[in-house]
Amino acid sequence: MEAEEFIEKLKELLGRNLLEYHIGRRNRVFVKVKNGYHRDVVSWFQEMQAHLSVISSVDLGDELELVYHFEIRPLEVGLKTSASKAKPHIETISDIYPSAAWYEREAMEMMGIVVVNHPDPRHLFLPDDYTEFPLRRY
Amino acid sequence: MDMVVQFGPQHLALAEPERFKVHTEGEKVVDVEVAVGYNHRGIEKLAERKTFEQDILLVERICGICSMSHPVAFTQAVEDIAGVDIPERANYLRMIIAELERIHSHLLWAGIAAEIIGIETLFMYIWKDREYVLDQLEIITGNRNHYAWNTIGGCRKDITEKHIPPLLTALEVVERRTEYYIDAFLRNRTIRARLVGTGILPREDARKLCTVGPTARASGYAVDVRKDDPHLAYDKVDFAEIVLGEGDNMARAKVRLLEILESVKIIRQAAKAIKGLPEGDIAVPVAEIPPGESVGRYEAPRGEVFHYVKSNGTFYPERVKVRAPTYSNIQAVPTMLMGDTLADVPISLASIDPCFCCTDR
Amino acid sequence: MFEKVVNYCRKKSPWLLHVSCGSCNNCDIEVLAALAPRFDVERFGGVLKPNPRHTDILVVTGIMTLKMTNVLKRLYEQTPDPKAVVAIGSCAITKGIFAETYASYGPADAVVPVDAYIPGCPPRPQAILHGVVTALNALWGG
Amino acid sequence: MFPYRWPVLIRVSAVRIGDLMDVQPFISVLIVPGLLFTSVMAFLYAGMYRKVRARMQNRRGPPFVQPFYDFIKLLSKDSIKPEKSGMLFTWAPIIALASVLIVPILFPIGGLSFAGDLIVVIYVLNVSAIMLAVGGFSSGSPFGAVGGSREVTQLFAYELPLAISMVAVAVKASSFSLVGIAGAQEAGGMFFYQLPFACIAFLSIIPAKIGLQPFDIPEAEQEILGGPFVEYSGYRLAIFTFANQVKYFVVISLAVILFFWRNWWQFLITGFLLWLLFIFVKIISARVKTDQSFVFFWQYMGILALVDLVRVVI
Repeated sequence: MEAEEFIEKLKELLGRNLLEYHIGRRNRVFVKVKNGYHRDVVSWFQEMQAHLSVISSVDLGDELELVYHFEIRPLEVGLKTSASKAKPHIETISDIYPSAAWYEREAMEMMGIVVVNHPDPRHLFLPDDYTEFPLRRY
Repeated sequence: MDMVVQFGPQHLALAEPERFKVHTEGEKVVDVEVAVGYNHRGIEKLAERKTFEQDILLVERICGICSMSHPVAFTQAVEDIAGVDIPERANYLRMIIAELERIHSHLLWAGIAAEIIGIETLFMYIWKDREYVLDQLEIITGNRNHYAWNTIGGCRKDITEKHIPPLLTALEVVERRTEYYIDAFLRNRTIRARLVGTGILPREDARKLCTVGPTARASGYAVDVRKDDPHLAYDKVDFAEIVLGEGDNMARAKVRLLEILESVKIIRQAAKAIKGLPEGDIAVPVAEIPPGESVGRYEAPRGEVFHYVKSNGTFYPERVKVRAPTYSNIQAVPTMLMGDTLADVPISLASIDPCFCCTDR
Repeated sequence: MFEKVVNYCRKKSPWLLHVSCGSCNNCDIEVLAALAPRFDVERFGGVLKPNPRHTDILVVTGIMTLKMTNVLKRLYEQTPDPKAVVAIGSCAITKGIFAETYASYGPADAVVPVDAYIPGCPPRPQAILHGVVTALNALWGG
Repeated sequence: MFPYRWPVLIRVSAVRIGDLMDVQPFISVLIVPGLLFTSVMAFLYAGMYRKVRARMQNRRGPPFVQPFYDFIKLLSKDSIKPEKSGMLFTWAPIIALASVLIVPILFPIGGLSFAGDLIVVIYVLNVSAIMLAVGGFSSGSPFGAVGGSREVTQLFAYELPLAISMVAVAVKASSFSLVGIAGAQEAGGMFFYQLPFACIAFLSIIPAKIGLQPFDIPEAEQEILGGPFVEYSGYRLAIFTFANQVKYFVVISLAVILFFWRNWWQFLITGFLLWLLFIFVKIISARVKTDQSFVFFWQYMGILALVDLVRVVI
């Protein structure tokens, strides 16, 4: 499935909520989705047996962004959602992809994103009494 | 008697600190709790404070025994952002060192696995033969590990004509010895008694938990970045992707040992191809890095290394996200250990070839 | 005279415990390579022991990460006297390339008293052996 | 060391090596097959073990006298007694050492001997194995407890074939004393070709009894950090390791006496050769699990020993 075809499918699925997309070299695709709609995109990926590589968290200044990296055989998709720094709530996808639980725990402790109804939101890498969020830049 | 046995942060079987709380009834494992974070050095924060050039050396020190995989993934991501195509010879150079590192890393794992199930002699033999590969790496790159081989836009050093003959003789020795070790692992009755049938990871779980590398390939889930997303010069050399189905410890051992033979084949083809290319043009100067983001992927000995780099136009990266193969393989450990006895726990843990310093960054 | 004999025996049979506190596992693998046939540490009587009760020399690698520091302190207290600590690799000596990280309490000597430093990233197995042997001579050589 | 008033009821048997008036029991207890000779042989066996193992792994390996250095060094270290551990924590190694040192006194090379000393040997060797388990349990650490329970299960595993093969030899030599068995072999030729199955059964038990691969499950260093030895340090650990090293020598020479006896100097040589064989077996085999060792001993070795016992009785 080529990049353009993948974007068309996403447009029908999401319509206006597909904020922006960008096709890079060596079929890397980055797609920005409004917060809350990323769960149905992820369940569509799951039907296509996509491989979840990692979830990275980025600090955009006034917003905190989560990038879900999937590998759908020829494509390397980066699904992005973001939430404001004041109320950084993003839905969990660990019920669809069990291995996402750890990546979300890391995003929570490093960037301060609150993942809603996460199975066990403890610290992963940092000791439990570590309070600030080291990866925040601004 | 229900007991909690803790394979603590400091354990002979684990070269690095990681804590596994194993709940057992008698000697049968009931539940496993994994605690990571003992090796967390805050590399992602450091990466944002160093320039791209310095980051290559920092990223190389995420993991000592796969110290070629992180720089390759990182530089590929940055080269994608900068829109630079590195010269043909640089691709081959990186691939030769990468495959040499895969050989010494798989040999390292085979030795430690033999040590854990009790055969110390096999550990000594394997690590003696691993020194041949390390000598070649030292002759070519100057250091046994931490080769400082990459720069953005190509390589820093070159493999000249006089490096090739000793490299090929060393490969002969390694190939002959690996066949002997494959024979030893498959035919020795006591090794079979310990490895066959323990630590089973079914294919469905391997796919659901998104495991990578030999751990996934041994369970039948064919994931190999060299084939799926060809980088470096892997599409110009032919090699077999080894996928087995049993998913137990012996299958993982077989996958790694057979991959050594594949790597030897790859290096031979690359060494032949390098003779044709002009010596010297190994790097393309990269003036500045435009704002953008990209993903660098590379098939490390343990699995897929994943680098997500985001740049903001300056000479410092905005965000560097690193995901090491053990980060996803370690989540498959509880399903592997369920039902095994306490004696199988260390060998099953070691069978995913854990590299905790990569996991914790 | 008796003291000389005991010190000689201590020098001749150093039992090692390898503690990795947040290293990039290159120094750990070089410590294991020192056991391999090419740089055999058993020539000097050295054996890698599983727990602190049986050991005399603590081989420490890595920057002291947040979680691993009190583990190292406990291991140090569990080791019976007379004992020695050898810090291996530039991470254990000066935190090396991870100097400005937030996740470390400082190099090895900020946590446990260190007797010998072996610089290098990674130090070669010969350097590790040389460091351990000189530490032995300095402590119990006489 | 030994109580001066040795119990008078022991019948002093005929002396093989020269007649040494009535000081002979002290010599045989303290020097010849007794304490001094055994400890020297134990250190030699252990040193040989480490040197040959290293040589087989093409390493240089430690000097021959390395176990002596380790012993003195361990004695000089301070010994930590965990507060959770019981009183037996200190006595377990001492009893283990004492029980193992009794066996060589009964050896036919000039040692004491009385009617039923084969039974004493079986009993005493078991005491030292149980003391290892007791040491593990009393150390208060979960690894020690697991090591202790493994030691006990392994004891049950290899006890059956051991007892049967010894009884087969005793019935063949029609005497329950080591001197009697040795005498029978000197007269009628070595037992190992007359009782081949019992010999195989006995030789296969030895790695389990000593704690060598493939059956050194109790002291599995990688899995349970040294099993029963996990909390021991200082002089207590020195005594325990010395007891283990003496057990190497004792069990090997017991095998030589029961099956390969001709005369006393051949006894020493065969002991070393047999020890080389076991070091080789240790080197090429991995450590099996408890249930696998149980199956191995009860099914295969038990039946072999039984076959020979039946053959001898009929």
